[in-house]
Amino acid sequence: MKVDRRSFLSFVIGGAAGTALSPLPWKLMDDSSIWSQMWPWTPVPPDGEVVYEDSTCTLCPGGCGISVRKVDHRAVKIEGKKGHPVNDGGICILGLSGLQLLYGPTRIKSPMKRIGERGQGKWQKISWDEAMAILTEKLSDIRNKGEAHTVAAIAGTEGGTVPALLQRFMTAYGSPNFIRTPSHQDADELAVKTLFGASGRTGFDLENADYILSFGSGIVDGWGSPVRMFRASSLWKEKNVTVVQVEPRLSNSAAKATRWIPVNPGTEADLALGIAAVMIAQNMVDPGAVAGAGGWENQLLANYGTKKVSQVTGVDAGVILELAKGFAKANRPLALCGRGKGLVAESLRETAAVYALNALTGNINQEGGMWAIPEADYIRWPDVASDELASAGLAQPRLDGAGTGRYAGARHLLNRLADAVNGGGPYPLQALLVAGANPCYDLPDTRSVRMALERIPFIVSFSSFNDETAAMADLLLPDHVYLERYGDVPVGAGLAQQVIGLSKPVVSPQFNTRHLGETLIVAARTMGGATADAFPWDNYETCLEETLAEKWDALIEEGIWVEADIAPVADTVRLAVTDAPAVQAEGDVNSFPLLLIPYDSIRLSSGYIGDPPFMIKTVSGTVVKGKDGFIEINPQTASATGLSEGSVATLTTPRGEARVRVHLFEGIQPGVVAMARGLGHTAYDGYLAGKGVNVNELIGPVEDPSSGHDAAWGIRAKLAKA
Amino acid sequence: MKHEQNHTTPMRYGMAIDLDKCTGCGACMTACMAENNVPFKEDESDKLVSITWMRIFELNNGKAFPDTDICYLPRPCQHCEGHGGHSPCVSVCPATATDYSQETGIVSQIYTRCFGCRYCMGACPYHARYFNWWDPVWPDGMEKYLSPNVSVRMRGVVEKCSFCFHRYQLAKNQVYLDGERKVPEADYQTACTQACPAGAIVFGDLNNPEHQVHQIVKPDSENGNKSRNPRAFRLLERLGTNTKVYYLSNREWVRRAGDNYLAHEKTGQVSKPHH
Amino acid sequence: MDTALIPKGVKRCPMWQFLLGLGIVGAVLLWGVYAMLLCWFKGLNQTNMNDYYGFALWIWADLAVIALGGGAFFSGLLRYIIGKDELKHIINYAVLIGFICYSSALLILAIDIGQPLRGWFIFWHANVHSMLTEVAFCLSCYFAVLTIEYIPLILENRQLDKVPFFHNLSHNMHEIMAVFAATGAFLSFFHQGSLGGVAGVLFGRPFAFREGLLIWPWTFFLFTWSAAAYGPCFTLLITWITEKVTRKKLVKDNVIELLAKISGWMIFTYTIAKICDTTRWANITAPGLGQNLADFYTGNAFYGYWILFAEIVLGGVVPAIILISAGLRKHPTWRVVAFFLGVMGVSLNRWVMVLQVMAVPILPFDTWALYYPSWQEVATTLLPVAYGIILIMISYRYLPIFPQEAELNPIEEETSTAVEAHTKSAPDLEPAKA
Amino acid sequence: MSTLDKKAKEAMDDDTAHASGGGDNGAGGFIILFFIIGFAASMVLGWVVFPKLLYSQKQQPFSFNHALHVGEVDEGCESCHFFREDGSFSGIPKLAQCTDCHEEPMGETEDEAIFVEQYVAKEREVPWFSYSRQPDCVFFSHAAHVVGAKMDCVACHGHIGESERSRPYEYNRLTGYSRDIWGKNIAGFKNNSWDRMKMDDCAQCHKEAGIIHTSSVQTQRDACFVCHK
Repeated sequence: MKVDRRSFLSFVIGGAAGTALSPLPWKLMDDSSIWSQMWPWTPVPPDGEVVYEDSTCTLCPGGCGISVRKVDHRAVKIEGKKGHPVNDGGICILGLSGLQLLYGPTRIKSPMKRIGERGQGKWQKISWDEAMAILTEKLSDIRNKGEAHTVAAIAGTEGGTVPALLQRFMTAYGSPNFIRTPSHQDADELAVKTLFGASGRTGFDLENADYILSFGSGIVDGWGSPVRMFRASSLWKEKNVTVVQVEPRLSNSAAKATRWIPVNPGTEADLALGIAAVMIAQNMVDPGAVAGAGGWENQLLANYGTKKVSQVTGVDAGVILELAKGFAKANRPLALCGRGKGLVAESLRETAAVYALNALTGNINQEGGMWAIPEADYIRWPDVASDELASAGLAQPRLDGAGTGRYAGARHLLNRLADAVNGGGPYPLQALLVAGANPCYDLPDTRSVRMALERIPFIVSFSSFNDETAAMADLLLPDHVYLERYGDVPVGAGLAQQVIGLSKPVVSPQFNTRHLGETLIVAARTMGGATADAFPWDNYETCLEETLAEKWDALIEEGIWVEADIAPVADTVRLAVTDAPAVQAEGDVNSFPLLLIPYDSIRLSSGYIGDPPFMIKTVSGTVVKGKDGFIEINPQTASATGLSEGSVATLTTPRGEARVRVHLFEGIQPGVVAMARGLGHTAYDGYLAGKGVNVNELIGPVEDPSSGHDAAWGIRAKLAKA
Repeated sequence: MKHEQNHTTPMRYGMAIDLDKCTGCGACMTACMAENNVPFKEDESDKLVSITWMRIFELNNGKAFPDTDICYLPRPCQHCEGHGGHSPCVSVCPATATDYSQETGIVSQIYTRCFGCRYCMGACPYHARYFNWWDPVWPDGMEKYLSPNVSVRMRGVVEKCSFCFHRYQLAKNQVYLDGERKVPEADYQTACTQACPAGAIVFGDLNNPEHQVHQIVKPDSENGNKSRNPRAFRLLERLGTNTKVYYLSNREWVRRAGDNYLAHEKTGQVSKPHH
Repeated sequence: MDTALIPKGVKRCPMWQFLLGLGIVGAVLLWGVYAMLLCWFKGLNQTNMNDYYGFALWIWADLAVIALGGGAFFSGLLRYIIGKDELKHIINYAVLIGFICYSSALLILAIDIGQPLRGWFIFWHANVHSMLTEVAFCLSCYFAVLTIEYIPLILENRQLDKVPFFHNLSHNMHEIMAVFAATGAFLSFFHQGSLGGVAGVLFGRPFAFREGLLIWPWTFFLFTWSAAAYGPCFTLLITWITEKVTRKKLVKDNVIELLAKISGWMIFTYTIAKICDTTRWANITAPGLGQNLADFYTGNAFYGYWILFAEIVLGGVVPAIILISAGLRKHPTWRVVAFFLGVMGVSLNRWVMVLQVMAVPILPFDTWALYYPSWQEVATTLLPVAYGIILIMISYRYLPIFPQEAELNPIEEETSTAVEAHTKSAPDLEPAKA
Repeated sequence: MSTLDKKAKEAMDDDTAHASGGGDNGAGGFIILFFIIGFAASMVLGWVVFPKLLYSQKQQPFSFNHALHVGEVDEGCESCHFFREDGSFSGIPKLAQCTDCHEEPMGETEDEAIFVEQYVAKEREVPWFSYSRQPDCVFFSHAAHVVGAKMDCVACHGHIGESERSRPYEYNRLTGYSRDIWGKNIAGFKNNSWDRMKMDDCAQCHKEAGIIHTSSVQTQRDACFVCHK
């Protein structure tokens, strides 16, 4: 049989016919489409039983209640907790992104020690035992040399048992250098102390106020407890409450306000005092408030005449009168201060001026007014019994100078640390512990901060994340993130009640991390002696339970504890302090004709927490494009510099220089350049690092003459086409 | 076997978004991304290739300093009804990968049916439809937070806001178990509505007078579902898209920015659409 | 080397020249194939398309080649149905060009969709309301028709023709070609129209949207009309280019002029219709939706009124006048200028109806979205061009595409065999008599 | 004239010869034979070999005796496959449910031993292969069918409750689907309602049960989102 061409052809045709009549081509066609519908590399989330677990968010000081949706053991979504007194079901963009922090690539997954050069990013995973040994040996060495005071600790906050344990550790160890990250809280505490003569903080009954005068407070940009502020803002809309926003830039808060008063940057205090002067001059003040403040009144009338204030602030005299009348005539007026999110303290002059406005209306400790209340005081541990080494160390002056001399009013001056370490301080630092803070990114003039850290021989970071400061550390002892641990969350943030929330472990720890409270207890006990004695608890949970005492059960049950009925720290305000000079922007007007001001955006996390991928995704293309960060300038400023939308420019300040792109915005004063905070990270992950410019690299601290707090609201700058 | 839905009036799920309350905080966008397994890339600054079912536009009044005003406008899928359910996008889809449900008024998108021709994207004047130009990739470990209620979309298909339809499906489960007839208003709320800290979004059945959204919008069924609320407007109402997302504002310039007007035309008073 | 395959009575370039040409064009083809594979395996992120530009260069290329390939159906209609017999001398080439255009369109579509493995859903899960469904069905059917029309031409290859089965098949297919021509014309009417409908039905896009007749927007008819009008222009332009490249006269002037004249009148009428349509749209449709003409042509860096002028005047009025007026039409240069302008005009029209539609902002607070293609898009768009050139090269070399070629280019040093072949093959090319 | 030309001429001559000779020399027969061989081979390939290649088998971690369990419990299937409080369906029981009874081995079968040693003792969930797992794009509401429409489990799952051993899990290598979804029969024929669980089967049952909706404007059937997510 000869298989010739035609036989072969016939075979092929037969085969084709047979194939067509078999399921092969059709099933393959169908299956390949089904394959494309379920590509093995496209994840399929496993199904399971859904449960909700409540906790408290600690990503910002706001203290919102959260409800975490879990599918079996996975946390899949964070939602606001309904009925919670702070946020009642609402939630902010950062709170929503929490799971990206929990499961994200920025986590430090295990204790590690540095093996390469500092900042090189070479680490070796070590066991917790080894890590604790390194820590305690190093600290014991320093202490045994009688140099306990040369160890400093930087904490993001002071509230709650964990920072308290750190503070206690420092005390028992023998160092006065527990330093809190600066914020508006510094100014607020100082103002309360100055005006009311007692320690405490302010609380604002925003929901019952009917006229809001905000001096740059980012009401909907993250000031205070953000979700509560959003809710208040909507409530004001419903009740037709007048909201006046005083700010050089049309921020979101300004846009939401009934009225936006563009003011020359840094002159908010002058405007506040100018308004106060009008109120006094026109006899629109609460008589009780000014009793015995005659000297202050006269000083005010003499120095803050409307015309002069108008000149300084750039606000029309007529507008100042209008504001004064509107504010004074309202039933329950309320004035707020603390720029943007309140990340930087403003000067005492400014805080006091705004609080004085409140006092003038007689709204102190009244419904819809400003309250001066004590911090929740539930951490009542026995005093630390200092041994000799500790007493010697504690007798040393603080490195940042807070609490003594010209800085007598200040409690923490982290802004002064860099200078102190770089040569200006009384002694060098041998070790630095950092918890819940990222000074290498957050502090103004980050370059000098970094330089200071380079001089410190031993740096320990307790951060859960690969942040800029962790990158400078020698030892990483990663803390759990809030969704993996217990923690008490005392909420300040402008709330007029005392509120304590409870964070609970929603999921089991994802990595080889350890609760910071636990780490501190273990460290203290390992070091033995008086240090160990100060930490009588077996573990952190016991400590927390004992500390919260009767509140513990309520917190476990409800997740929150509220004390609404609190006695104010004082009822009378001592009106004083106007003679301090205004805080000026650093730099020479001739070389730097423009003013650079940072601005806060709720979509850009600007504290210790870096923007998670969800959030950075929502950031407008006119704030970040690719790796480029933008500045906002008025088209007028732009045309004077020959710049147009999107063009690249070099922004120079006395502290640094950056390549930026230009976004033209009519909502900003000519001559002012605004840059968003929260960008320009060098650490974290590829979703955040390298995008935009860190404004702190361009701005340096400016000390408030009354307190030493960094009160820089901006810096002089110049802009050139690149 | 008969089906109970046959005897109930069809629902028209819709939204009212108060732009005077909206602060542009982005919580709705993020809640949506978290709820619906929306992927992200390293660089999302090019908004033309950034999947955001809910996107916030920034509007401005075009005036110079200091008379400038801005307004944020959250834009989910508008779930157009068009004329009789022929919304701009569904009628053009060649493979019936998207349809309009008369029962809920929701425009679906079936990712496994879609083969990525993108005609619907061209048809949608709101740019509410997004294409998966890339494979969705989560950094190692982060896929743990993905929700099983919403399918992860593969590369090469179009996706968009579904009014969190899976929440309706889940709520219906409960309704079956409880032996009720309709999903209660509170049991079916979209993720953005739930998250909005300003309470700017109200979601519900526009046909149901008991629902808050109906009370706010007061839709005029005689007049193409135009709102009777003088504060309300819809985006590009003149095109006849008959959307179910209503916006509210006291500011005339904002309401005017919601549609195209010839210079002489008054805001809100426009000729009827041509079809 | 391949002389046995070359049609009798004609002269072809030496093999090396042919291969060199193939090599050069083949390189472009391979570049395109590489880009195509990138798009398939890595996804459409290889393009510069985005969520505002869901349709871009590829869809334009699709629409353009289908419009230009319209020469096949319209010439077929004229030749077989209307009975313009002279056109038989160019119909082969028209069919070949049509075949190339349509196969290219299908290939581009296969690259353009995000899920090529599910492409068949368009047939299996068809949505009858969608213009694209109509396009897919008619396009595929018409491509089948073009294939059927092209097959007899292949079978006329000297060697294939020797196989009696093929010879008879070819002969029989010629017999019924009128049926296919009619089917093709019918299908073309619909898919050309549907392609117009693709833009016209977009009632969310005032720039594209048109009212119309029953379910069909005016663009439906304009697209069909313009394809019929400009398709022959393209056939004639390619014929002219082929003549220039081969340095031979391939089709007699009377044939060219006839088709040119018909095309001219079609363009003329189309342009009038287009002007009416544009006027109505600019004055009634768009303003009814709150938009001015200026909204569509100002405020961006690229799309200005010039594009309207270029499309309607340069690409419509001018070629129409040239081709209508006998004097200009008979002038070889003017004629080619008209072909060129016509091809440009219809391509521009398709560009406008795809890319400008995407570019124009609709939301009052939105901005123009401009786009430029990535190299992968350009390469994959050039891929069918290269493929078309190769197919023309091969077809021209081995198939008797131009019935008048031998007559117009007698081979001087004829051998006796050649003469024999010539005389024998000439009648063979007359299907009607064969 | 080239060689090629000559060959072609020969071929043509051949053709003529065959044509004139008809089927006498048997060539036509061969042609048909080859056609049949090709046809038959491809049919075998398509109908027999292909399904074998397409589907793969996996054994369950151990065999489960449904019949035995149904006998032991009070509420039939729902004893173990129940609705959760939120209306969702629990599906295959979790280990915790099993250990309510199986803390210690019950009975002496090898499977029981595997279960207790490998899973109960180690607190590992049993990695069952689900025969009827729908793909991820499907939202299937057990509540709507079992509670709403009062359907029987058997309608979709067949008589699995009577099975004494777990049959091997068969899945499609290309798609990863369980074979039960596309159906046992490669041609797609089915005799029982539970033989296949594709979308068309859902649609068919909906149609037969008279619950055809016309809620989808485009398809005049149930809206896509009824069953898709």
